[in-house]
Order: sequence, then structure tokens, then C-alpha cells
Amino acid sequence: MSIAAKITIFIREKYHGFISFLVLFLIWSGVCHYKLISPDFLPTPATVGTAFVKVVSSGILGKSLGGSLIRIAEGFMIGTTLGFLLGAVMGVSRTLERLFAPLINALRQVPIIGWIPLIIIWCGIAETSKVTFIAIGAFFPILINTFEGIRSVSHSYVEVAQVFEYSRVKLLRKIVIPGALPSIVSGIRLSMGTSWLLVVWAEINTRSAYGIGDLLSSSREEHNPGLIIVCILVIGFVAFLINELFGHLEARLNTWKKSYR
Amino acid sequence: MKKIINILLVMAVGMALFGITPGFAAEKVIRIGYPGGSGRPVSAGGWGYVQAKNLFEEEFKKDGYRIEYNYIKSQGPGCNEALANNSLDFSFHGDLPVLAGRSGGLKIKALTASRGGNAHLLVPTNSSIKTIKDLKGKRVGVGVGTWTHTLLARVLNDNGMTLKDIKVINITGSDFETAIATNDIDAGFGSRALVRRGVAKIIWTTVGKPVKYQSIFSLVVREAFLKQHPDIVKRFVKMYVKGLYLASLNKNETLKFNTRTGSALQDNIDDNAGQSIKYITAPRIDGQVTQLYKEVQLVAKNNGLIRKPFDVDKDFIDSSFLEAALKELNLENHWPNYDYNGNPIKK
Amino acid sequence: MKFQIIKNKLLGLIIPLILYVAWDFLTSREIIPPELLPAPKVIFDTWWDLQSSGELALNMKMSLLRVGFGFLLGAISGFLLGTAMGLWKPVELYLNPLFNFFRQIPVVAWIPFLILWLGIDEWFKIVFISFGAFIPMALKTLEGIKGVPASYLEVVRVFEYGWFRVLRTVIVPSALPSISTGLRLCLSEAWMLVIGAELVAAGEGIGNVMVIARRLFQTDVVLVGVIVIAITGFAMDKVLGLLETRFLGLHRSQNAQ
Amino acid sequence: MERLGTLEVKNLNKKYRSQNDDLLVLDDINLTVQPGEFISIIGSSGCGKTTFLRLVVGLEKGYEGEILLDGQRLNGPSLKRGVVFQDHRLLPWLSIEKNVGMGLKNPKSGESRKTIQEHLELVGLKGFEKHYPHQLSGGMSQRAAIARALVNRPEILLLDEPLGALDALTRMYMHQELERIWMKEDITMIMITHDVDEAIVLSDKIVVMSSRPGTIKKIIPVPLARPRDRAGYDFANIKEEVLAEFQLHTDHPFTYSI
Repeated sequence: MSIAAKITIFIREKYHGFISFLVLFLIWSGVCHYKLISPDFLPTPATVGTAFVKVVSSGILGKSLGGSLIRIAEGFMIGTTLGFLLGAVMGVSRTLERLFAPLINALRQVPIIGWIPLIIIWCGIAETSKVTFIAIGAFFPILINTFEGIRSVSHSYVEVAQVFEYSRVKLLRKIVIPGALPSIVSGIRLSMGTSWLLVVWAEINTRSAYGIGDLLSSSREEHNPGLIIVCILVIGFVAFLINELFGHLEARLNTWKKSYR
Repeated sequence: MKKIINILLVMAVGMALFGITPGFAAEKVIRIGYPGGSGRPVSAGGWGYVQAKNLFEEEFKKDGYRIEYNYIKSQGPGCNEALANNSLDFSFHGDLPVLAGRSGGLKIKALTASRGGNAHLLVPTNSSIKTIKDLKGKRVGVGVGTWTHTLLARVLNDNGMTLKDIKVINITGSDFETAIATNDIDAGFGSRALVRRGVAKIIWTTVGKPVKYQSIFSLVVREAFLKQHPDIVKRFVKMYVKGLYLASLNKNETLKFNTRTGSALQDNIDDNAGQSIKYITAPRIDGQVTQLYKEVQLVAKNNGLIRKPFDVDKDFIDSSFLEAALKELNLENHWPNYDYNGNPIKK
Repeated sequence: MKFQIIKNKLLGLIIPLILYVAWDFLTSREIIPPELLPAPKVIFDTWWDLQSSGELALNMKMSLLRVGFGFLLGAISGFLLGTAMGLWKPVELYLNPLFNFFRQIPVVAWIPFLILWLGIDEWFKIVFISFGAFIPMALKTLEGIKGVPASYLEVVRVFEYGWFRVLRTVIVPSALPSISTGLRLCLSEAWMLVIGAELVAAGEGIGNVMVIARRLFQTDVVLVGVIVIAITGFAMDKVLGLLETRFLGLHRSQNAQ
Repeated sequence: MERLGTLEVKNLNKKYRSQNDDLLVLDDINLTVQPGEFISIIGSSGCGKTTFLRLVVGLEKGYEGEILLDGQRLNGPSLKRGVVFQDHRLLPWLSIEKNVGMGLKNPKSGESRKTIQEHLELVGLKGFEKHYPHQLSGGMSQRAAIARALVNRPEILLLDEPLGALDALTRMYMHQELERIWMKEDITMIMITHDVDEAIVLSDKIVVMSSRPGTIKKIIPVPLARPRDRAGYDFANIKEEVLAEFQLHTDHPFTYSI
């Protein structure tokens, strides 16, 4: 198929979406143009554009995203590592499951944002508290997905391994973990998505020098509606990227699974 | 497939290490906390001189200590939290927060105290609120847990009301300024800067009122740090007193010096009208300070801000370092002791 | 065999019990500073104080009212949008791209915008919560309706059912489980967001109790808050689950989400 | 040297513990399988034939009596006994090549590669090395499973209704293939089946089991020349003999899935 033909098909299938975005944009511009809503409340597209250019060219957006991403990296790594390990041992051993499950289920009931005040008391308002908060948020999805992934590995595969006299380690490495991997990866995607929201929450509640949540808070404090919209879009875009990226990875790992079922 | 597993494993190990290693980096540092609502990382008064003249840095250079000033945006309560999880050694914060911290189990000692801080009750310029009594049912912005919180409680009590009669909105710093400007709150304690900008007007102020309405700020130290490094605490207090001494020499100079924090000179002059520079800089935890502490604690208790009161004299104050410093610097008679009403006690 | 089940249940109590004993031991001897983790008894006493003084009930009432309004607003509008997109192809074609765009944006990002428009009072919180509840509801409703198996629709086409009858006999019943999942998702989201909103700005509410306690350095009150919101969230989910079983006859296993 | 692969089952009993009392699944099974023999076990659903097979594989434990392979009592699964399950149980995340190499100690060595190649050729899957299970048809998957089971050169190959899930035509084709593999590898095979024709086409002996508890009703030899003619007179006779065994034990003849 030629590229032109592909584009034609793409447009034919997606033009409705373009139209609604265009209409929304026109309404927005119109409302601003005729001053139906004060620019203090609804910035004009031009203001948003200027704010975006300014925040990018001054390097503030880059630094903010960088600050948040470092926090996520740390919190996410700690949380997912611990979650994966605990999920794995609980998945493998029924005794450990029975030992830990009630505790984990109880802790899981706390709405994640509810941890914020306690974490601040325990870890202060510096980096540690943000990292801890993100780690707690990243911990649960990966734990549950690892556990369920391992439990969903069919017993018949385990029997095949028994026939071939696999050791426990080999059984884990060759059968259990690969079988659970799609579920684990989707846990990683969930954890990553959660980490992204939580870094914003953490930065709103405990301010730091650079972070996307800090930029968001300061956009409000400075009463800069253009920057507010820029922040909303940037946060949404990154969430979208994370979802796409990990979704892609998940889909690749799932090829055998999907067509197999 | 296997590659992916291997990559994940390596990542997992890396993550674990990455998360753990920062804990090993130990260095010699003295960490000072300071409520930093104003936005600029500089202080006024004695602290300003200590900082500007690098007194701590000079003193502790030979021991290899780094000095770290932390401007804590969440103010006094934030200082408490930082002390609690060992991210600060010293802190300088207001009366309610240190008392609430101590009452909540925070192991701290007050080493010095300073008095005479002022605050103004602001309402938006177009507001119809004229007196304290008009606050009934209104949204009042206050940094919950800061010294203005007890001040608010006290002022309301004076007018036959309690905190329950108004809507307390927890808000500090620039958030407060925005909220007043946008009428999101009806009143709150803030600085004269907002009046200058035409955003707010003052309906009540501590300036010229009895001493009991003014703030006390204390230099506090973590007890564990005190036990571990009494020598450092001693030298620290000495340097701090030196800064206070510099500040106490000339009122006009010091008020001008204070504008480094971003405040206007005239505001400084107005706020400190009628107070001698010696009174503002006096470090002793004398009868006036302990009495005021007890009063604040009582007000806080009665308004539900502190639940477990404690013995201020016994469990909280340690004047020995200050007295030693004054002696070493030959400043024993530089500052008088003050009576409850703020008059110097003649020896 | 009964004994085995009891043993398994008891096994789960071991770690909480060990933690509890360790907690009690470490805090009563002040090995863990009480300002960071108060002893269990202190927590219980604090809870009793807050409970008997009515402070807890008052603040819970505020939070629950906010959740109630936000949840209703979000769930109803989400249901309407989901249904509209599910039933009318043109609506889906034009609105789904927009919806997909907006749903990528985490609700937390809307805070400054909502404060700008609505101030920091009740409306901000309610609208904020409803934003959070709206998205899962619309998504699950759409999913439910789109997920009606084509084979069922073919069956009723053979019987020449009218439009409304198709809706009533096929679409609604087979979309209900998904819609009901949406309801549960948006309730737990709403409960989390009310805490979030109250942490950012509040006068009353359980989140606000926690902020004030934190700032007044009352760790015990903060912990009581954490426990109370956990139990409340759990209870709300259980109640919805029971209603689901009662009215839809859906039985979910404990762990299913 | 005596050939390996003699299986002796003596007075075998197997019970399952249930809530209230024990359920006897296998009752006094006695069977000897000579090296290189092809045995089919046939019986209705629930007669315990799968349990029997799983005991021989070593996946089920706890039995009374003796199961001896070359005089050695069985203890857990062993590479000496290959098994092909009804569902092929190829690991979906591994390529066919890797699936077949699963049982090898060192699947990457040159020797192992050669063995894998040989077995893929044996089952007629040359060229499918890099494919994944979901890309293969049912018959091909089952052949890959057979290759996987044979790759360790087991003394006995146990087949648990290996062709049960295939359509009739593929199944007949697989009969030929299985026979060819059996002859080429010269290995003992024990197959469980529902299908009387299948059993007669392939087996040297047919073991007929009855259910509840599972006992061996009769052992019927099949002394026909290979390849066997399904339409032949002798074939029909034996089929009748086998079916007669079932009729004797049930009020509703021919209700079995054949």
C-alpha cells in the first residue's frame, strides 16, 4: 500500500476526532476572542503557547520533568523491586501467602493519598518522603500482578517440568517466571502509571526545587493560567507516553498469549 | 524472552542498590532549620548577621563541618517534622510549633528565645469585616500549627469566640497572599506587604498591644544531638549570641539590614515601633519568656491545639549554654532581664 | 479437614500479631520515638477521644457528603457519556477521541485549574472528586455496552426485536457487570480524591483532620485518620459488593478487582 | 545384554483420600510390559486409566503394591520415562526448537542441537524450529510434544490420549506417524485411549479396564501384521472382542465416546 493511500485511510477513519478537536479549539478561541470569559480564568491559546515556549526555552520544564523523573525512578525502583520479590515468594509458597496476605490486604485498604501526612511525619518533606510515597504506590500493583501471574501459570506446565526433572530453581526460571511475565509487565505498567500521578501529588504536598508538581503549584500561586494549562497538558502527555510505552512492551510479550488463547 | 528476563533482573538489582546507597554517604554537617515563608533564603536580625558574616562557617571550618541552612516552607510544623526524622540538628521556630512538637513527644530543648514578633490581621481591601467580632462564620486563613494559630485563638477568645466559630483554612506563604487577593479567604494573619500592594487592609495588629500577643521564637536543638555534641552546641550558641550582639548595636542599621529578606524598610520600622533593639534581640529565656510560653500552652490546650501539656521549666528549657556563651563573650550585662510587661528589671 | 482451614487462617494472623507485639514493645520502651509511632494503646485512646467528642463523626460526615455528591455527579455524567457513546455510533466517533485525550490527564493535574474557577471551597472538592469518578464510569459503561457479544444481537435480530426491547433484554443485562465494576472503581477513586482534595485545601473533613494533626505534631491522630479512612474505604467497597450480589447476582471472588 | 524398558506392575492399589472415606481408584492392577511393546489401555471415562499412567510417570505418589522399571521401584518422575499429554503442553513462550530441547541438560551444545534436529525430522516438523506453538495446528503441536518426549531417549513413552483432541482424518494420519516413530525408535509405548480402532491399529496388546474401582478386565493380544487394515476381517473380530468387554459390564452398550 502506498503511503498516500495509507494516509487517506487514516484520515477517513479518524477525521471525526480531528473535527471534534478543531471544534473545541474554535470554541476556546472564540470565547477568548470575544472576551466571554475573563482571560484570568481562561487563557487564550496564544497565552498558553507563549507560556509553553517560555517554560521550555528557560529550561524550567526540562528541569521540572527531570526532577520528577528522578524521584519516580528511585521510588518506582524500590517499590517494584520489593513488590515483585514479595509477590513472587507469596506466589510460589502457599504458606508465605497465608502469612502475608492478611497484612497486605489490610495495608492495601489505605487510599494511597492517605499515606501522605504520615509519611511526612516519618520522612520529612525532603526527597525521602516523596520517594517513599511513590515506592508505596508502586509496590502494590506489581505485588498483586506478580502474585496473580504466578498463580495463573497452569499446573500442567509445572507437570511437564516435573517429568523433565527440573530443579526448583530451574522450574522458577524456565516455567513460572516466563509464564507470569505478561502479568508482571502489566503490573509494571500499572506501577509506573501510578508513580507518575503520585509524584505530582507528592510534589504538591511537599514542595521541592524542581518537579512537575511544583511547577503546577507555582503556576497557581503565580496566577498564571497559561502555565496551568501547559502543566495539565504536559502531565497528561507524559501519562499517555508511559501508557503507550509500557503498553507496547506488554503487547509484545503478550503475542504468544493472545493468539494462544 | 530470556534477554528480557535478564534485563529485568539486572534492573531489579540495580534498583535495589540505587535505592539503598544514598544512605551511606555520611558527612560532617550541622543542619539548621528556619521557617521560610517569605521566599528568600535569608534571615533577619541576629540570624541575618550570623549568616551574612559566616559566623558558623568560620567557627566550624577547622572541624570540617559544613553548615546547612534549610528554609522550611511549611514553617514551624515543617521544622518539627524535619527534627523528628533527624534531618535537622537546630531549628529556630515559633512558640506554638515548638510547644506542640514537645507535647507530641519531640525531644528538643530550647536554648535561647527571642520576643517581640508582630503580625497583622488582614482582610481583602473591599471587605466589610471591620472588627474581630465580624469574623464569625468567616473563612480565616492561618498556617495551622504556626504561632499565629494560637494568636488567632487568643484574639477570638478575647472576643467571646473560639476557633469553632470560624472556618479555619490551613494556608501559608504565597498561597495565603493569593487567597486573600482572590477573596478565597475572608481574613488571615499576614505581612504589611499586602497592604502596600493594595490587596488587603489591616483590621487588627499586635503592634502596640500588650506583650502577650507577640511571638516568641526559640532556638531549639535535638536532645540526641545535644547529648552527642555538647561542645558543638556550646560554640554554636556562642556564635549565635555574637550575631545577636551585632544586631543589637544599632536599630536603624539592623532594620535596614532586614530588608534583605524582601520586606520594605518602612514596614520594618512600623512593625518595631516602640520596641528597643535590645528588647528585640535579647536571647535570655527569662521570666517573661517562660511566663508567655505557659500562657501560649494554656491557650493552645484550651483551644484543642495541644492535648498533653508539659512542664515548660523542667522539660523544655536549657539556659546553661546561653549563660556560658554570654560569660565567654563578656556580654552578661549587655541585655537586661525583662518582666512580664517587657520592662527591663533593674539589677 | 476443618482444622486445616482454621490453621490456615491462623497463619495469616501470625505476622500482624508479631508486628503488633513488636510495635507495642518498641513503642512502650521508646525504642521507636513516640512522636514517630505512638503505642497502640495511645492510638486507641486517641480514637476513643475523637469518637466520643464527636469530632471524628463531624469530619467524617463532611468527607462522606463530599464523596457522595462528587460520586453521584461523576458517576451519572460518566454513565450518560458512556451510554451515549456506546449506543450511538456518531457520538462515539466524534466524542471518543476527545474523551480518550482527556482521560489521559491525571485528575491531580486539574487542581490549580479547578481552584482558579471554583475557589477552594466545597465546589472545588465536589467537582474534583466527580472528575475522578467520571472517567472510570464512562470507560466501563462504554466497555460494557460495546462488549455485548455480537452473537446475542444476532439472535434478537432474528426475532425482530424492537430497539427498546433489544436494549432492555440484551444490552443492559450484559453491560451491567461492567457498569457495576465502573461504579466500584469510581467510588474508591472518589474516596481517595476526597482525602487528596482535603489535604490540599479544606475547612473540615477527615483529610483535614490529618493535615491539622500533622501540623500540630499529633502523630496519633494522623494514624487514627489513616486507619479510619482505610476501614471506611473497605466498608464502602464491601457495601457496593453486597449490593452487586444482591441486585445483580454477581458473585466475585475476594481478590477479583 | 538384556534390553531395557521392562515395566512390571504388581498388585497395584491406589486410593484417594476424600472428606469422609477413601476412594479406591485402582484395584489390584497386574501388568507386565516387555521392551519394545506397544500397549494400549482402553476404558470408559473415570476408570482410572489416567491415574494409572500418572503413577507410571511418577506424577502421582502414594500407592500400594509395586511398579518396577527394569526391576527398580519407581520414585518420582524420571527422564527414563517420556510422556505425551492429551493437551500438548508445549510452553507457549518458547519456540518449537526450545520446547523440544526442554528436557536436555544442555540444550545449546552442538550435540543437543543435533538431537533436536533429528527428532524434529523424525516427527516431520523440519523447518518449524523457530515457530511458536500458537502458530502450529493441533496435529503439529502433538508431534512436537512427541519429539519433546523422545528427545531424552526414554525407555518407555507414555501417551495419555495423545490424539484425543484431533479431528478424525488427522488422527488417522497420526496413527501412521506414531507407528512409524515407534518402529524407528524401537521403544516401549503405553498409550491410553478411548478409541477402539486406534488401539487395534497401533497395539501389540490391548488392556481393557473397567471402572469404579479401576481393574484390568482383560488383556487382548492383537496378532495382526503391520501396517494393519482397518477394513480387514481380523480387525473386525478383534474390535468385536474388545467391545464385548464393555457390553458385559454395562446396561447401556455403546455409550462410550468411540
